[in-house]
Amino acid sequence: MAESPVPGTTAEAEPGPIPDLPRKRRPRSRKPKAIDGTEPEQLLEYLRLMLLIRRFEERAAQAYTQARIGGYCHLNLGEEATVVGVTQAMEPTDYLFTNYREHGYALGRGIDPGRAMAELYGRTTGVSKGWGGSMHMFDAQARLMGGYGIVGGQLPLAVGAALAVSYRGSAEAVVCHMGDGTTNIGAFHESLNLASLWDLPVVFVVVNNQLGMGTSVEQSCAEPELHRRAAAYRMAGVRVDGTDVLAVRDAVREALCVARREQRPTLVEAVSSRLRGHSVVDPARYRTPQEADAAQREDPLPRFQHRLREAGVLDDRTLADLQSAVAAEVTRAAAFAEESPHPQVASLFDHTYATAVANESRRLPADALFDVEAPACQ
Amino acid sequence: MAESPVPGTTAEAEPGPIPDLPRKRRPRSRKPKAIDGTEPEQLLEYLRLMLLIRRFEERAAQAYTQARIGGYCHLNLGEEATVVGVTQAMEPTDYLFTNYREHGYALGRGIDPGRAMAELYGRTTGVSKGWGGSMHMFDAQARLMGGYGIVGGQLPLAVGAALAVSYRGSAEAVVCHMGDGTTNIGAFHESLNLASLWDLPVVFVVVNNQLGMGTSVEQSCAEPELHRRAAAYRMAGVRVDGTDVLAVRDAVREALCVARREQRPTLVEAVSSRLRGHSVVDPARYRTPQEADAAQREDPLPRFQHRLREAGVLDDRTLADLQSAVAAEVTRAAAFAEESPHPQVASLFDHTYATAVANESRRLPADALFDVEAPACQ
Amino acid sequence: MPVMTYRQALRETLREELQRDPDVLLIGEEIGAFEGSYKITEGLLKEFGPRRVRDTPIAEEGFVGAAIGAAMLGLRPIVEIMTINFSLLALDQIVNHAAKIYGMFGGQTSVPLVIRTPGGGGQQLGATHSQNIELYYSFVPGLKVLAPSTPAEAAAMLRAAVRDDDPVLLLENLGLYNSRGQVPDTAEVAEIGRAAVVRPGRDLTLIGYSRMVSVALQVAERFAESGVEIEVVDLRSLRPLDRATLVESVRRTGCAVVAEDDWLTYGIGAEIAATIQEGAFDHLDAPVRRVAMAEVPLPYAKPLELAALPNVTDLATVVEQTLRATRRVGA
Amino acid sequence: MPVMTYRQALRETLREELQRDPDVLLIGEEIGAFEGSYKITEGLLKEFGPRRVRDTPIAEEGFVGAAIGAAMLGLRPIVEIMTINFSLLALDQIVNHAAKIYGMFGGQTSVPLVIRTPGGGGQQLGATHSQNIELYYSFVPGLKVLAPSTPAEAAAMLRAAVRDDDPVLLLENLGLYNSRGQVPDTAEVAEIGRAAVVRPGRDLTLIGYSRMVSVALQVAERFAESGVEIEVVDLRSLRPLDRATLVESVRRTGCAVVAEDDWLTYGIGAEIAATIQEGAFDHLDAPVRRVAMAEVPLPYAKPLELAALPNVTDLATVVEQTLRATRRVGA
Ligand SMILES: Cc1ncc(C[n+]2csc(CCOP(=O)(O)OP(=O)(O)O)c2C)c(N)n1
Ligand SMILES: Cc1ncc(C[n+]2csc(CCOP(=O)(O)OP(=O)(O)O)c2C)c(N)n1
Ligand SMILES: [Mg+2]
Ligand SMILES: [Mg+2]
Repeated sequence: MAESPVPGTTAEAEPGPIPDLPRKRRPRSRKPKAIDGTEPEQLLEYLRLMLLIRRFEERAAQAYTQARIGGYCHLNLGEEATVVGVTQAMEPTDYLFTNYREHGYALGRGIDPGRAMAELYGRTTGVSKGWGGSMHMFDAQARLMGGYGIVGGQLPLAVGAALAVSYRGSAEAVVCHMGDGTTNIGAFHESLNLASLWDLPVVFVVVNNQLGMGTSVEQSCAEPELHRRAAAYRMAGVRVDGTDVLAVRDAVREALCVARREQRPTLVEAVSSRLRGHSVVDPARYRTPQEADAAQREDPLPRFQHRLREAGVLDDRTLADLQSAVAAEVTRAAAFAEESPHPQVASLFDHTYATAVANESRRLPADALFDVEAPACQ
Repeated sequence: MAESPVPGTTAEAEPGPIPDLPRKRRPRSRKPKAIDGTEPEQLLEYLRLMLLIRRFEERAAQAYTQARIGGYCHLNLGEEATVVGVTQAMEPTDYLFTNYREHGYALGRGIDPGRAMAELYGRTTGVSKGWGGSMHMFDAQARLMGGYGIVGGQLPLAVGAALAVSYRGSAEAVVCHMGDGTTNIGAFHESLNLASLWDLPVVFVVVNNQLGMGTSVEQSCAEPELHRRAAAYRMAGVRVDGTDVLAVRDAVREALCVARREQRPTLVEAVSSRLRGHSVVDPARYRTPQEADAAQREDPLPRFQHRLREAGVLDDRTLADLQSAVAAEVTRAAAFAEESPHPQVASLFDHTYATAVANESRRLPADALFDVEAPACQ
Repeated sequence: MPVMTYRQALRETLREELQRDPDVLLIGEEIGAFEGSYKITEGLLKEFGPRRVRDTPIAEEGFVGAAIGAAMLGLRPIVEIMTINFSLLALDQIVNHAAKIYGMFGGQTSVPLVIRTPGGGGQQLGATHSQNIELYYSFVPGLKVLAPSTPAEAAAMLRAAVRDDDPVLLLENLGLYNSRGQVPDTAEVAEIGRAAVVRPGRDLTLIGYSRMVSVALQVAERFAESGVEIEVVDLRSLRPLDRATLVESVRRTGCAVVAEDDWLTYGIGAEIAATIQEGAFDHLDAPVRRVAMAEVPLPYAKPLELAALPNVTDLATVVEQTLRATRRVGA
Repeated sequence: MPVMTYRQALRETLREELQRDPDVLLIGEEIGAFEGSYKITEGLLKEFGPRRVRDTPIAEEGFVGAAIGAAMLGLRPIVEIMTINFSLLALDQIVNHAAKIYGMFGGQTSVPLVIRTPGGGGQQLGATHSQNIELYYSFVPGLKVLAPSTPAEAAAMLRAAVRDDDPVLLLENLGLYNSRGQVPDTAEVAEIGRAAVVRPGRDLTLIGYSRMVSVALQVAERFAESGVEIEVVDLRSLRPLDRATLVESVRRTGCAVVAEDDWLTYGIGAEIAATIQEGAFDHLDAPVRRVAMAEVPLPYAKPLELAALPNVTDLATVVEQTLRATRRVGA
């Protein structure tokens, strides 16, 4: 994996054709074709996952508006191709560290949408038992090593996971997802330096959605072609079109190969657009209508559908089936979340420490340090 | 100012001839020549400063061993050419931020050696009134904006000073000195990004002495050609021979020009060798005798003397005069330090706050919160 | 005396300070185009332009440090750190640099810097985004820490902070931004280092700061109905700490309860209790009790969060128990 | 029972733990070729090689975070942070990550990590290199904080820390590295969360941790000459804090003094005093006093440094005053 051959040639500089959803049904005669060697079933599975994420996120937004979800809620809308490309490039034994914008990654790792939604609802059946919420999904089995809310916080952790893999000499690899704005924080620098210096099997995936919250990548990164930052660590860096699920998958797959085979890290930058505000509550007024329109034109879903139709892999019927299937799945997920129990207050002190020791504090706000009525501390 | 034209061509890769101090007196007939347009007086002044720093540091080491100086004590031995090149490229109105290895920079900025030595001795006549010690010299008039002991801590500060200059539109510039190991810490990344993004008049000078404490630059920097790290911020980066005072001066002068004229930052890497341990107490056992010898061969003082002799600028007599002058100056400095008063305990609370406010704590360790004998708090 | 929110009071004061002093500038993440994560800086970029209202990359250490450096050259930056949780990334710059530069260099340069940042839990933001770590700043000589509890205090303290030549941390609170109150239009400048008795009483001293002052006032109100007169002290300045006002109050009332939003062990209240037992030892009729957050990484789920955070009922319970311990209300 | 220094006790224990458990590895700046800034890891690189003893770049946040991530996958890293002052740069990783990961994810993954770091002043290292900020860790639920005061404790606590599944901060002290003491060769494992009465007495309880325990013992010795029996309690575990042992002691002695090396206001001693006044209220004959560092950025100059740091005389003075306040020694 080398630097992208023609630096500056970027996905957003060369926007693809604006795919109108074809109104007319295509002749059904065409035989479905593989695209770039990916079989139709696989392609449809990618589409299904992208639709599932889309639908899940829309439902999450709705539930948030209805105050069924608290805290902050950041969605992957517009990033579905990247999410699916990244997660489908990984082996089940690989580890994934993400940030707070991770619902899609959980689904992409095969986590049941019900458990993901239940986490948003703060229920005991949630992936993090209701302790994490939207920003902090974790699933040991799926090797989803956590969504993290501190920008950049997951990078050193991912480096450490890769260090553990390297220490043990096992064949796993680590993927670490972050946003474009995250490349400006110190942890990015320290982590990439360590990963390269120590020859660790980790792939850094930067989702360049061109915005922090409201600050553009040009306003925050002195080098806005983020893949180039890898050079400061003699690390390979590549840029791909983040709205192209196959391109993302291929780049990440290749990087994972390099990680496993050569024990070398790679920085993969996937360029896409955020369809809505930074989080559900953000009306994104800082965007001009033109910018908002441009983002809509980058929507990966119609693009991919168009491509699948062109290849004869998708027709209206199949799409409708997929859509109703994911709709049902999300409805089921929401119902599951809704019906799941809230954690008991008695469990408040269950997860402060893994190893119990003497004198741990288990005091509620009105509790005295010692028994009030009969002061005796033994 | 662009990237160094042939990356990889470095001072240490092409060691110059090992300059033996010539034993025979050269024919006195040769007329002193300017070198690269620098007049003889100026050249001799550079030599004088380098000799002064050498002598000062040797004296500091001695005083430290005699427990006249406490804390840590880091010397500029081997870095004299860089120190003089950097400081002599600056205008008096420019600001200089350094790290804990800054005695030479203080002298280079024209601070009286007595006041510098008195700081090491912790006396009230010291540049920082005895409050800073070896690592924390500051002089408002000389615009020496501080030695800082936290690795990387000075970088954001220097960026801020440059921001203030830019905010006011004045013609000053800022120089920020650091070591090679410092390029691995988060503050380096955040600071260079800010400086480039905000078009600030600041020059980052990395003194690459090829070691942190005992860790080599290759063991700590995934990209050990440190000037290349500037590219991650679309910033110009250059590498110069840090044992060549004129090369350093020219590179920094040029970078300061760019800072003033174009309001653009530059990273200047000056490669040299540390002649002794990391600090006075460090016997540097991690170095092989070969490595230690190699460092001695990089000593900038004999090199520069040789060059000046070649140009007819320096003869034995002049050198002897210079040496005895700086020796006298350092002796005077030590005597001044020795005779200067220690701070009074009564001054302990003088510098906690610049603006006095109610209820500041001025309590010595055994003081009660309230008057013990007659408890009354009003 | 206009009535406005805490948010508005901060915003208006920022605007006034920007107008008043050309050396004042605002620095922070998303304070410009985005108008602030909590909209404190709404409209200010438009009014003052990017020179005075400077958006930064996500680089807490870098931009806080840059503000310190700019302050060393005489600017008076007001930095916003989006929430106090993220300030940990800038802690080295604040503790090892801003707080040290004046003393370490023998008083040669001051750092006239203001850091505004909100604490607060209760918004289901989870363990890393709900902390109250003002302790980290209050502990450090060289810093000043102010914690306004009302819109009027927010304005007056921000003004004081900007005019002070030392680094001042202004602790705001997510839970107070929408709270309303009268703000005098006389541009009051708060006195740093002074606590205030915000409600007089003779039966018990209830001490809080920031959001907990309003909780304390509610509790006092409740007890007043049954004739118990609780004195409420607002600490206002966490550093310097006004011990005299505290102790003077407890010497009169004979007992005290501390209300704080941070964790109990080693929290702010520990110093308050320690101070009172030393300064009012002979006057205390009952131990000083503290009401604080349960010592857990704050869970996301609402019922757990509610259980962990101190509320009016908790405070009332402890006040009741304390009064009973003094035998001033029947057991 | 070999006699060895605190430094040797740490080094030997590191060696044993590396031998015992292949998942243990050391990570830190200059711990390999340089053998540690304070030579704790001398010889270990040679013995165990760079896989087990890993030198890092200067990147506290990065390598501490990496150790956390490695611990999540089951390694048991022991990280050295050169001095506690530099830990501020890693604080976000420690407080927002190491301390939160177990709870925030509902108990799915633990972080079996040890962070070793020395505090301590008194070496003329100046304001930024002489701080005692164990408070920053002791305050945080999810962390455990141990402060050994002797070579034997250093060994036993390090062992306990390595075997514990939670992130443990082991607070060492520059001033103790050369101190000597007997270390049992039975590989004791300390109990986390327990204080200890290290010298029994009936007249006053003197409480300290780390370096101040030895200062306290000297003071106790001195008073013993005049027949005053001082009980010395070593806190040992700053989190969890063993309140019962403290309070039980003070209920017997009736008065207490706290000795700490950090700043007074909001320092560790505040919680100790607050705890005692709550738990031994009816037994206290005098207020709990604290002896602590003067609240200044610590100056370099020796006379100023000496004046700012608490010493035996300071502690003896306050003990004397406290005894007098209880009327147990004549006024
Ligand atoms: C250290 C830190 N600073 C600030 C924030 C507030 N914050 C949350 S998300 C965000 C923007 C992140 O932008 P980017 O990395 O591009 O990721 P995106 O949200 O676009 O996926 C900010 C500033 C934070 N969570 N952590
Ligand atoms: C944040 C921080 N970490 C560690 C240290 C300890 N330390 C002091 S100097 C030094 C090495 C610095 O190396 P370099 O940047 O190359 O500068 P040099 O000393 O070679 O001039 C280290 C690790 C420190 N002072 N600050
Ligand atoms: Mg983004
Ligand atoms: Mg170096």
